[in-house]
Amino acid sequence: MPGIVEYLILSAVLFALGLVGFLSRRNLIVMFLSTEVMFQGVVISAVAFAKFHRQMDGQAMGLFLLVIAAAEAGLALGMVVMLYKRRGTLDVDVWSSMRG
Amino acid sequence: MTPTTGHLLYLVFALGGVGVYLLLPKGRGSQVRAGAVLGGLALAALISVLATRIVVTNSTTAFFYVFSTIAMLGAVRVITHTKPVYSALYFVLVVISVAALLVLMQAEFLAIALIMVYAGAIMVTYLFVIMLAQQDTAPVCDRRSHEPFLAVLAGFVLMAAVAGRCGDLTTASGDTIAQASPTKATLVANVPESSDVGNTTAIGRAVMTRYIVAFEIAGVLLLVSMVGAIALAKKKLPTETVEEERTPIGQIGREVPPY
Amino acid sequence: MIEFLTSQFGVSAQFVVSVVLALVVIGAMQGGVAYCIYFERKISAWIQDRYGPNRVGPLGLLQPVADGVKFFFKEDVVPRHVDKVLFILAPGMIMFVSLIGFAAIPWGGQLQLGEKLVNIQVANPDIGLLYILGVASMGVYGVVIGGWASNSKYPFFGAIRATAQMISYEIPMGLCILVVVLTMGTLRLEDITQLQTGYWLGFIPQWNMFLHPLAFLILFICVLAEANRAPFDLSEAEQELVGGFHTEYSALKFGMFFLAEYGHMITSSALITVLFLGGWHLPWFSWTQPEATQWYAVVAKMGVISAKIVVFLFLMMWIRWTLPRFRFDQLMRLAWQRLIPVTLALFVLTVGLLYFGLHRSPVWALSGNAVIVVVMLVSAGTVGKEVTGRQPNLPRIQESPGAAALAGV
Amino acid sequence: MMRDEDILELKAPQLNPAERLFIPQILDGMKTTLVHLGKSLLTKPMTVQYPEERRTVRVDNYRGVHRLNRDADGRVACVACHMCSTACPAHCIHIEAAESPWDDREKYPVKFDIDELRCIYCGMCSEACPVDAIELTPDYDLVGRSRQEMILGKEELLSIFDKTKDVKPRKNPGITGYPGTGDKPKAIESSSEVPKQ
Repeated sequence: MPGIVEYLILSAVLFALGLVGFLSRRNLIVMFLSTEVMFQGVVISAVAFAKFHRQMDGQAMGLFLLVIAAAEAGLALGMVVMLYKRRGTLDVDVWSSMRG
Repeated sequence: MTPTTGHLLYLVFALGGVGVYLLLPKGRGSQVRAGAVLGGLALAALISVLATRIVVTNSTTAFFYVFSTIAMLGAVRVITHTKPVYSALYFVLVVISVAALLVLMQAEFLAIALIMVYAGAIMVTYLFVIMLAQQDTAPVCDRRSHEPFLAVLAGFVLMAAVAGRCGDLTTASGDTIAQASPTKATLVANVPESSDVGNTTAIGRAVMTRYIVAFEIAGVLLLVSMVGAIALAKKKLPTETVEEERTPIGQIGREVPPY
Repeated sequence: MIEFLTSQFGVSAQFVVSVVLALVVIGAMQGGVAYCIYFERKISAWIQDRYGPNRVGPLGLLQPVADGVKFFFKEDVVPRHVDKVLFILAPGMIMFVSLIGFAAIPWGGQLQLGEKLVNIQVANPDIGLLYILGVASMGVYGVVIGGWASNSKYPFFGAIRATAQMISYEIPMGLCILVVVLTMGTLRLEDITQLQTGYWLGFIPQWNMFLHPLAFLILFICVLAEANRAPFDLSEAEQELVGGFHTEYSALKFGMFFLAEYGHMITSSALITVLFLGGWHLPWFSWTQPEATQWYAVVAKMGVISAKIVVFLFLMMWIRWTLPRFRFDQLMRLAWQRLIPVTLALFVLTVGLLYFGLHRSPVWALSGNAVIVVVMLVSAGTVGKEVTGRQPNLPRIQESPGAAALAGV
Repeated sequence: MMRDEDILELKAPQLNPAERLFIPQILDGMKTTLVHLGKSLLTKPMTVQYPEERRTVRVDNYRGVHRLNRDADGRVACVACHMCSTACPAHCIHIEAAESPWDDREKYPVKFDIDELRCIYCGMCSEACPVDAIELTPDYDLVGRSRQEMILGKEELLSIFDKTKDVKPRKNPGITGYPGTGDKPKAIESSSEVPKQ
């Protein structure tokens, strides 16, 4: 039986991969996908804690994580569509000119 | 000092980091093959390191390895694929394997909720947007990454911190933290593992009693984000792109005399 | 034999029954799907005063075999411009999703095996209903990926339409199912079936259909939309989009899309049957009561649920050959401006009844439904735009300047 | 000149509340289709089961496959005058004429090909024929495995005559219907006797 350490390491790997993707990719949509990968890692660790502490708090947290992810995805995609309409590209570097 | 599991994990993560670095799109000169080999090695090493700890082997263990491998490979492809559509589909794969892992942890409700919300709704919306915004050739932002080395370094530092902590944990005799230090939460919302109360009922009770305020706030959050998204989508924005000069229709192609 | 397996290999009787049932159901479904196509053609022919397929075998009954052989041996064209991996993946995906939805359907109550009672169900998870919903929500991927990978105009339109349609109709569908879940208080489909086996006034079966007819109707509409059936088959619309998402497909891949549609129909019919028509329950027939656990009772129950599924399949085909297709804005307006408000009202009604403990009382539920229908009628008559008519966002028709401009040149 | 009062403005009729619900309309339509379904199950549909059943066609004016008539001696009745190929709007008749071996006519066709795929079955050829040698038969199931096969030659057209002469007797056999005694063909000389259609 895998213990909590295995689940935690898996969740950390997913989180780190999401982080790397978020930092390195330049496509807005892929960046948001990377944050979703990070969410998956967090869900795994929350549920793993719930299982090994034998209570439901972690699963409730997982549920709220889902809510946050859904809200974030809705807004983020709305913004991505808006940005794409303006500039015709999904490249984040195009938007770095906002720094002035 | 004898090498502990923690030290081994540092090595494994370093290897994996190099692999991911090589796999990240860097325009011309990406060493995809070398990256794939290194990443695969790191994965195999990670599994074998973890396997040394596992005492009881049963179907749960096997499923854990299968689905965690799929999840990690899928996540790597999400961040390294040059086509956003494939990234999104690989992410669906990650979601499904994570859901399977949740089932292994007896969190069936959350597993199905994950599939319904992520795979059923969020990713379909992502695909929708990706399709609307697709271009004929892969744009440069998909083919070149942004500071891949620093990004991988940041990821490695994170993993190293986790590995150090997990390395400590592995030296502890007990497998579960719960036995070592029961938290306050454990005492308050204690649900015995083998009860006749199903997972759905248990999570419902937790959400409706202990987390009722958070639950309501989550509902409000969803409502707000829905309103925000509609407001964003409704707004008509002037496009800044310059219309490219079009050849008048009559000048395209060859003049064809009437029949 | 089951005793042998359980004693020798340590597997539970439920496991053996599940495996056998999975094989039987998938096999039966393949055949059923093939004959669905036959009956679709027959029914369309009868409605149009024709004979339908009658050449292959007696009454054309071997037509599905001939079709299958044709699908196998036709040339499998993969156009050069497609995204190969996804193009090949899409039909498999849609087929897979349409097949695995079966696992949670209770086919025949419980069976007495020696000392134990086993469920005639591949799996009876705590979350059976959610499992089916989750699988159904994955169904859109095959369509979307197929349409996108074809890299061609019409399939792409089909895919875009399919996404918007599926996401929109999942909301009223989920709300209708929630109404049932609130009334029954469980997500296990077997329990939902067993809870519907009583009688009101001693003779009306306690099927949810008589408790929430509006939810039943709306769920049926949403199921039509989810299965891409006429009048909601906008993603394949032959007349506008050639074949929609499967325009570029041929031979076996096209056949898989075709079979998946019927598989989806069968699963959805089974779901509606379990939720609203009492599953395997037939009133006053002692073999189909939950207490009957003999093997012949199980067979009778399977027959009853199959008959109910067939009724729904016939209804779907009948509707397909009667009603014309919606326009896309009508489709969207129907979902967002009509079905979602109504189902939300139903949901609130059910929650209210649940609060007062009246959720199983047909008088209260039916009068609540009646109030909602009246409000819907009044609001449809006074406010809001009708579902039909000209699209409101189109520009006003103006006299074409074309002729004058040409004359000026 | 169009006046303003001539213009009728049509407005789409408004739906009443029941119609906006669509349910009565839908039920109405479904009743119609159900009635048709029941009718086809109880009675025999009108469909003609083609290879076993055949439509009854009017023999005298149905325009099917062509035939080339024979005269009373069994010779081809055609005199290779090219009238039919001239009249043919689809240019599907090809005739090669040669000097007749018989003394009752000057020419006869050594080759008489009709491209049945090109033909539009208008019947102009038989209208044009001065000796009523080419006619359209009531045969409508003409099939072939290749385009070449669908170009019927003289022998095929004559054999079609042999097959169909009982169903549809030859029109005006008197025109070229002499016994082969070497008599001058009267009918050709007095072509005004040929009934005009």
